Amino acid sequence: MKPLTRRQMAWCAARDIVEGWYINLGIGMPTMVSDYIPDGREIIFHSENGILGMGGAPKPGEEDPDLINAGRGLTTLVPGGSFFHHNEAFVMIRGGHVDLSIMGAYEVSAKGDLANWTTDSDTLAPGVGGAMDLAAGAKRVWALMEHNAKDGSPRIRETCSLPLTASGCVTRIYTNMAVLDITPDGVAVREIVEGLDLAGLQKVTEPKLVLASDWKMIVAPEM
Amino acid sequence: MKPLTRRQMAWCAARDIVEGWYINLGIGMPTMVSDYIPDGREIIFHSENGILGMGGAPKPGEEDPDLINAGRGLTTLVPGGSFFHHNEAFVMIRGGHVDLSIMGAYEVSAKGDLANWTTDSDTLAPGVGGAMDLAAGAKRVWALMEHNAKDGSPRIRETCSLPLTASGCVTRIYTNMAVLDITPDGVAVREIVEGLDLAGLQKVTEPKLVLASDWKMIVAPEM
Amino acid sequence: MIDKRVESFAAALAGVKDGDVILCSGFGKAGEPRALIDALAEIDVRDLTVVSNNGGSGVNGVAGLLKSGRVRKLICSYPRSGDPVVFDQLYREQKLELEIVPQGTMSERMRAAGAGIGGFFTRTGAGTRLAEGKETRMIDGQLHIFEKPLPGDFALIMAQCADRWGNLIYRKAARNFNPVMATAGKVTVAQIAELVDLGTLDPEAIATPGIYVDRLVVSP
Amino acid sequence: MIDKRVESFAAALAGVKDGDVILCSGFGKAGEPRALIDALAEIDVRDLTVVSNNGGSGVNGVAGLLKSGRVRKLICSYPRSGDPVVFDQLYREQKLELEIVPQGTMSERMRAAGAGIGGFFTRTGAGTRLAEGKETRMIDGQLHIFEKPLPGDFALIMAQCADRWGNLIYRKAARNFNPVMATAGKVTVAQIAELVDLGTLDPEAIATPGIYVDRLVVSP
Repeated sequence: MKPLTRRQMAWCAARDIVEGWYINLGIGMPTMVSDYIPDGREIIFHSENGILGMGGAPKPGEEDPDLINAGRGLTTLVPGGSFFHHNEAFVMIRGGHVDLSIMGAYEVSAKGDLANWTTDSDTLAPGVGGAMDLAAGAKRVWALMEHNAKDGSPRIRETCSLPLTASGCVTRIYTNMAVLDITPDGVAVREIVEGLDLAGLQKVTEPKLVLASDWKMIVAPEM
Repeated sequence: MKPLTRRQMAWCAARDIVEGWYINLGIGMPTMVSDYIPDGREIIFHSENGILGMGGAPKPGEEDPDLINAGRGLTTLVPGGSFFHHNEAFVMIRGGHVDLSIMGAYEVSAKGDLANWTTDSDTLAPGVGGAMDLAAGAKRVWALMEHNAKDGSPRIRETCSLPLTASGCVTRIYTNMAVLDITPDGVAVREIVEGLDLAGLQKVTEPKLVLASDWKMIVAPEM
Repeated sequence: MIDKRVESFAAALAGVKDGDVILCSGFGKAGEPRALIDALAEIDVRDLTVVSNNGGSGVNGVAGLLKSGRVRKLICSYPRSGDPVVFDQLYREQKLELEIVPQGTMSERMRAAGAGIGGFFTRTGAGTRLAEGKETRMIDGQLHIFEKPLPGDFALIMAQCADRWGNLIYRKAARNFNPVMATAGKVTVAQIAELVDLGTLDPEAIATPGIYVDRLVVSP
Repeated sequence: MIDKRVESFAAALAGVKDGDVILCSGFGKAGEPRALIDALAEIDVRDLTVVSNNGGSGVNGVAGLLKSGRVRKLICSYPRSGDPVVFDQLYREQKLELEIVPQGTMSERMRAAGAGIGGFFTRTGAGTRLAEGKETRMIDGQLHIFEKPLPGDFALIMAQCADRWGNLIYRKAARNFNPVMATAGKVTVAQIAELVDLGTLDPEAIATPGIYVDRLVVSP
């Protein structure tokens, strides 16, 4: 079994985004999703600091310190984009206007509870940013994360052991081993990497998995 | 005793407006106040349909159906004016940013309660418009009204007999007989028309009046 | 390609059903999506609730919609404005339920719906007849009342310019209720005077970003 | 003649006193009123509460203000951003009280303060550690928590252009918290890059009408 690379995970999520969706990408791995939107599929990226229609990184010489994304990285605006204030950006999030939030996660529970803001692991102060607003407000939340923690313990848990970001918000999880849906009937495996079977995946996943009737093998390009 | 005309009442209120105030004028007699702002005193007029810096009526040929005031009358914008949406207009009102609201009134109580939205007198449906927002939200509320009802009964009452617009909001009343302040010590007469004395004014006013130490006679130009 | 334009008023209003709450923008005639409202009056639905600042004037627009008999309830701040012949008759004959809401509270309730707010406390209306039956709370020594969000199944709005993403620019005081209603409609339909190419609207001056807008119909 | 310009940072900050709540705008360096914040760090006041999205980076701006020892409490959504050397040290030494607020709730609480809202219910944070001790309510089957307004004694903001009435225009994503903080400050002070003649700003594109702005100080 060869787990997916981080870029392949982002590619998987990008592939499933529907044209016309307004999307907010979390800092870190989720940001990579924007690199893999299939050509010709129009998607509008939202940034909580007041941008709709965020584009890619600026060309050298075109950097503008007033045009940054939620991670303080330099960005651009595409034709059709708009600027507005922070409160309006969060009306879009909290009011359910953002179609999809893709966030990293420490843990996701079988019921879709999300824990992604603090590990309580050190003496540094935690920060929540817009994570709780996105988790509670976006129309749908996808988690993008390694299937297991560094010590091998499962990150898809019966219940989260870490402090919650929001309850029951995650509907889909993209990991380096599988794509899973949170359903009323349990955690359903939609896709699985080549060379891994349900039993193998179950071993590294706490809640009972079910196989979606239309499950398939992940076929991702090398990257 | 010669009571003030409606224009003279508006003149009295206009005279007392401080430069730099943001002001909302109610429909009807209060609108006339804008005609009498002393020359050179810069005042900014607010309209609850989304205008700051409202000017006077447009010149013939310059009417614009998209530039109307809260009474649906054609208006203009002065340099420095701005357009915004209805909710923002009411953030200004409800958030205490509008310095002064001048409204007509049916009754004002000794405590500054205002009744100006319905008389319950006929079978027509009442309408409140922005009156309750202005009464509860503006930094100060001045009432502009005839001192007595048509049947001669007082409109400045111990307690209002008509349904309230808001409690304790009015701080000053301009009538055709006097200018009065609502104070913790009672209703104080600041100004009084020529030929009327405190006893005379008291006869047509329900709450006990007190004379302000710096009271004076109203000297208004003929109009 | 994202293209929110629809070709007809029927398509613009597809999905309106009995009992829906319809937010109708406009303050007087400024910013009123007249053609959309007139088209709604032609659709065979009933028991609508209309949210509009007024009860209409004359016999078209909101007045025409009321006259069509499709409206069970009107939520507004000031029902009688201009020439309220239709409203007055329906009200007198008790054929129309009426909820009077202070103008700012009406706007704020729609904003709450659009912003995911479950309800809020306001001083406006506290201690008045319009607060009867409402939860009250003393906050910082001042009486407040609790107000609930006011979402619409449809929001019918009017803008001057749009691009195919639904970014909107208004004209002067015709902006009024349009931006807030745009956020509060489950389906937001904008009647627009002009469609312009994507990228031609000033990104700093777009008053309603397209995220709030579902359908555009051109009505010059 | 209305003229909100003041000639110095000292005049811009006149009246700041011990215990004041200071709203400091900016997201990263964009839209941060750096010169105003630096000037505040020079004023002899103490026990300030600072509301800012972050705890500052490096040693200037909000970081410099924290380092000055004038701040008792920081309210923010994400304290550690960029290079949080000052914040980290103060936090480790327990010399700074910290209140973490979700970014949207922080913004909405300031809007509530500016809009005269006594408090509101939101789903954000419900059922989490950040909701501990907060009033809860089930609304339409979803758990909400009650949040209070967050007003500032002073709001320090930054804009690109202003006229003497205090009408403001921002630049791109430097708009961020500026408009909402402008509404929430008892005294709102704008550091501006450029002052333009009254009447030259597009009335349709003014992002913060001057009614919210008390003082302007030019810092090119």
